[in-house]
Amino acid sequence: MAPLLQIRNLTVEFSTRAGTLHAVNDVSYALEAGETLGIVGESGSGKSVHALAMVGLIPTPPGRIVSGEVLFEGVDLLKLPERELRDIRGRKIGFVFQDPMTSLNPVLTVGRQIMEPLRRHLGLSAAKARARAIELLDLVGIVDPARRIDQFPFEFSGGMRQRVMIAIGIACDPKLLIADEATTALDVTVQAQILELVRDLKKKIGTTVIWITHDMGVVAGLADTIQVMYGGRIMERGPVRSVFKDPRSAYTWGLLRSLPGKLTAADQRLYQIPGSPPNMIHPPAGDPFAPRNEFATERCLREVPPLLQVGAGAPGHMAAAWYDLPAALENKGYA
Amino acid sequence: MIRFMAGKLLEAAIAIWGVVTIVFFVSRVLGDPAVLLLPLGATDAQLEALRASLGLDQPILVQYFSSLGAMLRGDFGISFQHMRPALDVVLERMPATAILAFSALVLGVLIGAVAGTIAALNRGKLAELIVMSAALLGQATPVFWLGLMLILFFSVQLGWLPSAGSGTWWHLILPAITLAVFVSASIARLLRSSLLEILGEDYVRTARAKGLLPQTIFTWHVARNALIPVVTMIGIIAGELLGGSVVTETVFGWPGVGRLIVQAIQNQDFPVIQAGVAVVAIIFVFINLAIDLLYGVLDPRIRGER
Amino acid sequence: MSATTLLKVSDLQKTFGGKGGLLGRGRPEVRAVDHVSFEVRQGETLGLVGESGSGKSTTGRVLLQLEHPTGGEIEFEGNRLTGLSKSALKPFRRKMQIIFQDPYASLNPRMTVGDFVEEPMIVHRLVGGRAERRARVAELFDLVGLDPSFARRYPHEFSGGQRQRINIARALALEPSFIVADEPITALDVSIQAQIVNLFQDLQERLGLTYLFIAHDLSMIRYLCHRVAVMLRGKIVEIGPTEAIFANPQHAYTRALLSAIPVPDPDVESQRHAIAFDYETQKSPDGAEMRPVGPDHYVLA
Amino acid sequence: MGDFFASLVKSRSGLFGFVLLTLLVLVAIFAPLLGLASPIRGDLLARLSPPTWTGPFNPGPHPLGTDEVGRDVLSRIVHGSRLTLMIAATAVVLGGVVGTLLGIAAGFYGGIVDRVLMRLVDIQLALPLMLLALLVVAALGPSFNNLIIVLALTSWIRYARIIRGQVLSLREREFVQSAHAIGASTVRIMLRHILPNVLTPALVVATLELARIIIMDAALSFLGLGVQPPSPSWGRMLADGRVYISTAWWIVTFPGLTILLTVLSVNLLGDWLRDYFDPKLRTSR
Amino acid sequence: MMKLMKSALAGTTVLAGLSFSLAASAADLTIALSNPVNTFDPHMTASVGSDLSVLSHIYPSLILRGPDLALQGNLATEWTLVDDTTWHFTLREGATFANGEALDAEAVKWNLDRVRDPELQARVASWFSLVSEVNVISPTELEVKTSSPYPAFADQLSMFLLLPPQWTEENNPVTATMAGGPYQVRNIVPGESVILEPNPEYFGDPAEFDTVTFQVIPETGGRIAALLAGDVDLVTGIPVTEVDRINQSGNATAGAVDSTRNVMIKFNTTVPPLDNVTVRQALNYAIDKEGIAQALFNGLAQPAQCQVLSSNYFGFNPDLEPYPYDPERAIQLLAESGADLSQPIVFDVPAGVYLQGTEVAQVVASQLTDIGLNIQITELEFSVYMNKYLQSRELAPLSLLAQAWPTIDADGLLTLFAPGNNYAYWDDADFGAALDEGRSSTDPAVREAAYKTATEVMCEQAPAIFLYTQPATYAYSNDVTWTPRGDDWVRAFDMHPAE
Repeated sequence: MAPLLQIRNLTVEFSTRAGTLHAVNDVSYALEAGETLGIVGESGSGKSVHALAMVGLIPTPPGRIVSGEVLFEGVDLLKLPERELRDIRGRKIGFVFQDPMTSLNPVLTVGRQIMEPLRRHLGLSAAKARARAIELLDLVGIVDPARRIDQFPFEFSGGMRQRVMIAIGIACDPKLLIADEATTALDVTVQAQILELVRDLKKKIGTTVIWITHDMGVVAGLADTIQVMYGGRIMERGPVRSVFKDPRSAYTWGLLRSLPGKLTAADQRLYQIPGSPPNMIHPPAGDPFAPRNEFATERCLREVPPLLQVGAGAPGHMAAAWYDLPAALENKGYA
Repeated sequence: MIRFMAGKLLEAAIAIWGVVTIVFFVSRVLGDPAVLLLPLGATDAQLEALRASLGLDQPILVQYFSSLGAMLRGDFGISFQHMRPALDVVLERMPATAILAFSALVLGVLIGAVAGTIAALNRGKLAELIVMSAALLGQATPVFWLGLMLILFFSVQLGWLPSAGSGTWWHLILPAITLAVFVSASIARLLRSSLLEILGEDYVRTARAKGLLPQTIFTWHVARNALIPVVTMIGIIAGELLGGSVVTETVFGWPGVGRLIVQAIQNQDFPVIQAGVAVVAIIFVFINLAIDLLYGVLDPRIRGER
Repeated sequence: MSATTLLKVSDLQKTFGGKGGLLGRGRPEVRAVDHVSFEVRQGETLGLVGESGSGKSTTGRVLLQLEHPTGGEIEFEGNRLTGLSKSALKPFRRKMQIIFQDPYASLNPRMTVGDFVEEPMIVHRLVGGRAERRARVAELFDLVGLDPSFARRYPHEFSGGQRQRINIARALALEPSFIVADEPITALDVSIQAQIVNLFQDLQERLGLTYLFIAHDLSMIRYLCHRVAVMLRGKIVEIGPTEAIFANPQHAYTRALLSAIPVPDPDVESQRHAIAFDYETQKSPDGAEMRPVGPDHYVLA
Repeated sequence: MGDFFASLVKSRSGLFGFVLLTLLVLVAIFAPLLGLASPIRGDLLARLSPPTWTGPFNPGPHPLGTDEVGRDVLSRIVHGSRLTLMIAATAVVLGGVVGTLLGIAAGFYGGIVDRVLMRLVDIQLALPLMLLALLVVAALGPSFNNLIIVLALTSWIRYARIIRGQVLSLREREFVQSAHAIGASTVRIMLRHILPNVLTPALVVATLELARIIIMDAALSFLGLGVQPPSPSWGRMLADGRVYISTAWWIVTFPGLTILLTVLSVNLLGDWLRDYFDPKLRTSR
Repeated sequence: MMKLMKSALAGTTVLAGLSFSLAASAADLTIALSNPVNTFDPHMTASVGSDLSVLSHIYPSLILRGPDLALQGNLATEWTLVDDTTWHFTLREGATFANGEALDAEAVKWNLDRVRDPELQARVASWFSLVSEVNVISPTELEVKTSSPYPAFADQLSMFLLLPPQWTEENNPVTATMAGGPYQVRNIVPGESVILEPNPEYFGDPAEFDTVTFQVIPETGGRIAALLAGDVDLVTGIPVTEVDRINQSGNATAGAVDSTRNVMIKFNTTVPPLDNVTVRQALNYAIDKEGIAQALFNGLAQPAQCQVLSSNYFGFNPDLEPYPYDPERAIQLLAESGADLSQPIVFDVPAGVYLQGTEVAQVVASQLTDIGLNIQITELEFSVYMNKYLQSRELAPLSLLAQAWPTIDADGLLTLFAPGNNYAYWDDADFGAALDEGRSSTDPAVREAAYKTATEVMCEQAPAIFLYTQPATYAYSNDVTWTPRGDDWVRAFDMHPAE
């Protein structure tokens, strides 16, 4: 069976005053139906941009899709006219964005905002859409939905707003739900509740999910597959357990290692990745992480490594590295 | 809500008091109307007698407080020039001003809204350049020049429209267009930048991610929010049109309050200056009060804060 | 660890809004800091955690007199700070500094970073001449791991991590003994956070600094802090040694907070169940007081 | 600075405005060296001569014709640029300084200072600008200085409102808090931290105000309250020439075009400046 | 509050009357005014160009001044000077106001008493301050006594309009009208227009137009455009350059006649350097009056003959010659004068009041600069100027001023220069003596001789630069005929529909 989503060689650029910003470089991956993909990366890694680009949500100009294919249910979204793309957005692909404060229209009731895709895509009558919206609010755990449906976003707390965003995202039972930093702006306790809700919903409605975040911990509990991005490229990708236990990209390893674990004693220093994230207007020539990578080889600085299956790893565990991380770690004396 | 309104009314009262006070003292510096009211050759004794009869021989503070008290009762005194209550003189000119201001505002806002929308939705394209250049031209054209050109073209050359006066609806067209050009230019520029700002908001992206139709997005998510600063602007423009269309009124012989006040300034007709400016200020303040309330309709957040 | 008290806070209160003047809009009163008492000991790092709106940042600001407390007292090295005039406060400003969350908003975009770091020395007429001050700026840059030649540049040329280093350099310019770090790593890229945390620790070791480290999640706190105070709706609900808090959380909210931390380990995560906390049903009763539950460990009950 | 010009060159309209305005300023500065006829003294016999190039009848060397007292229109426009730009610039600076300082004070101190300022703004808004200008000119008497005062008076609130808003948000910005934390004096905070950061928005307002004030000068001249004759300002030329609009079109057309071009260029530059400084349009890092 | 509502309602009804119709027919006349009618009480305004012109259609006067500037009877059929201080008037029989109220000697007396009543503070009271007694002899005969000889009394009466006494007691003449003249009010749009229709009860010749509209168009360009567009039939006060253009248009006739308004640069002789007669003479030599009249006014202005009177005034001195244009002489005189000329000399110019005034001022300033003076023009509001002139008494050394005396009699204009007069800013005993002599008699020959002396002194002593007589410019459409006149009256009953 063909994957639900297949991305091939997606490259996205932005024109800025300082020059061309290479946001996404030659990204390819596939997503099976029912899978939950966690994409991890820091700001500027291209994780959000590529997701927005594939359904035509980046502003053009200044954005520009240079090349690539995005096959969704076998259809190349990048070749679809905007009119047809509109029928997919919100219907087959739902979105949840980072900041529920700014992502909801402040002057419309939340009910109206949930009902909009229902009426547009499913052609529901106002009454039916309303009934469904109340159901959805209930589903995402909002108490007293029949009353709250007529309230405005400012009358909701941050966590409640994000629940509303999720209700909008899943309103039309999409095949794919893309959540872009959906819990970043929330408090940890609220984040935990939202994550719980998403896990719950996945069980109930079985949607395929792309969960974009910068927090390794969030992905650990939620995703089947993790994909680590850096400098507009995929650095590593694979089943969650395999990647966490046996990272093959120095970046993934560094990230995991720099987090304060249970074992790090207070008198010990955290591992720190040296340097700063790359300037994507003038990206490094080879592996984007190479300048900060203590294990980098000559080749890393010159040539972009391909994303390849890791020899000894689990099936589907791939990394882009010219170096062999386990060996390098041993050499450098890291346990 | 009641508290909010009470606060707003108090602010309005302060604004009106400030306007009246400033105008009172500034106009008293102008000089003495007696020399203008009497014919050539009047003697000093005659001038003195007239001054006394107008109450201008009193110390200025006495005049101020007595006229302030009278104003509170709606009495602005008898016009020196018109010989009847200044308020009457002003109010009978008000409809002409109101109808001109209203027409210009409606016309200007309509044109400006269309132009600003076209410009914002065609960012970087020829259409934006044309619309925005036109708006700039509109703002860069002195009103009297535009008015005279319109008269020369439509009245003298073509003979289509009357050149002066306010007798019929036809008379309204040219002065309304003259004022509307400036209004629409301001509105177009503001709306464009406001729209561009809103177009970059996250919730517009959300709306697009929902697959909504462009017209739905524009109407409910973009325009609705972009309107808020435009409404403020309309309030300010309404104020300017009410008292500030002096030049247009002069060119077209339109019998508005603006020109009445200018003439009152020229003739040092203090009661009319006072009444005219107070009426304009009161209307302005109330328009803006209405706009504050309209905000609540447009923006539920503000409603929530009250 | 020395047990000398550096800073003592008693019954601190800060409320916002509430009073409606003649023309002021009456807004409901918000008790951002609600009768809070704690102390910070010489050389330690005290962690202050809580969700947004819990009053933790306000507490930090009030400590530095950036906001005037509504009530209560603050004693620094035995001196009362509350109620002091701006000029009387100035000597204490040298000893207490603050580092903010947002590395973009915390630098003046119209000042070279060198000038920015130098400014406190000018304000306090610390180092004699301009050349000396410049030399000190270079030293500070070195200290926080920045190339001193960057001093002539403007903030927009720096990345988030570098900016936070600049902020630290500025805070250190006055050789303070106490630093409030208000979520200093929250806005940084993940790969940078460890750099800054390490820097904090290095500086503490080298300069004997005392920190109040404000954060909204507990993961870094555990690593960095000697003691932790948990804030909820303006009140401290639990305070104690880090290990005691983590090993034996007493307050329901602390437990919820601990359970909510995402752990970068799929095995742990898949087992985990976040403990829910509902303020309305689980809030502390009105007359609640801090009660000891272990050595140096108190909980609001 | 390099980035500034690079970006300016890229924006065609911004560059157009910049070049045109620079040219105007240069013309204004070097006006006396251009060897033109006197802008003040006219040749009565050559009164209302049409521009040289419009026909064979024009005897004098008047490329843009002469005005109602026989003065060279080109020379008056060129010399008028000095007065016009000087008036506009002075009024813009005066209004800008006052408005900016008041805006800073209101935004920084808040409370009663802010409320007083906002009420002042209300009062000024409720008082139609033209009438205020008229009253003040009539009361103070017309002079170059008073004209500038009036124009500045109509201008300050635009700065004050915008700057106040800026300061309200700046005040909460962390570098300002940080300045408090090091014990910097209020004056220092305002001058070193607040002021430099509101100069940009003030500059943007200033460009728009410059254009507005040039137009306002024309309107005041129309009501007989502009620059004192025989000194030329564009607005004054336009207003004085309006009676001849159909018999001697060149008297109004050329100063009118000059105003148009100036306002256009200032506006284009202002729009570009706004875009240039708009953080949303700027790429971070 | 009630009043407020009522006024607002009145305004709305005016608006409701707006309609999309442009009526114009041959028998409809529209006259452009530059200022609106402010009050309808003829005793409360001295403004001939707007208020009194309009009101003269509604209210009769004893005497009218015809387009030839000669006096003619209206209600009075005859008037004689019985002795130096007694006037006798014979009135028409059976004249009435539209409400039937009698227009007889009683009514005239009532009007003269009303205007002199100090309670009323009538604005035109000063015209009649010499009137001491008004006696009704019979309904058609009236006698007026003056406290001293008042030769211009008949002329002054031509500006005195008569209200219906009884109606006035019951109504407010400020806003309401009751016709006694050829027309009555049909409609008033405040600040914009007054529309009149014939008064069927008028005692004189019946009105020739079905409607007469006085339309206010303040802007000169607008007035000309309105004429060319056919919206109005008569405009006055247009710049001379427009005269040819309008004539060429074929739709209208334009031209100019000498007005009664004489333009001068008035000196404040109480301040240096103008307290020096040599300087004053030098300034008169420095100005090219002929050149200004030719170049700025296309020859339509008459250069002044070294006096403030124009030839249409009684007392005009035809023997005086203007100071020739001789800048050399002027420079020489300035040098001889010994005056300190180092300070700038302020030159006040009332804005927008006089025909092409700003232009004239600039030329004058330029020519004075040519003889080495430092002239600083200040344009100011007329009201501000008048306050400097009469209230604060700080008249600038030079000011552009044009004065006219409605009775077209030397006495009026010259008295404004009399010693002790608050308008004078000049003190010359010989001049004063000559004026006193003129005023002491009603004998034209005696008066003429006195004014000859006075104007000679004035020319010699030069309290002003005598410039020119302002042309009264006009243009009227081909639909009407009109006899141009030099004073400010604009009256429909001077006009006729064209054949």
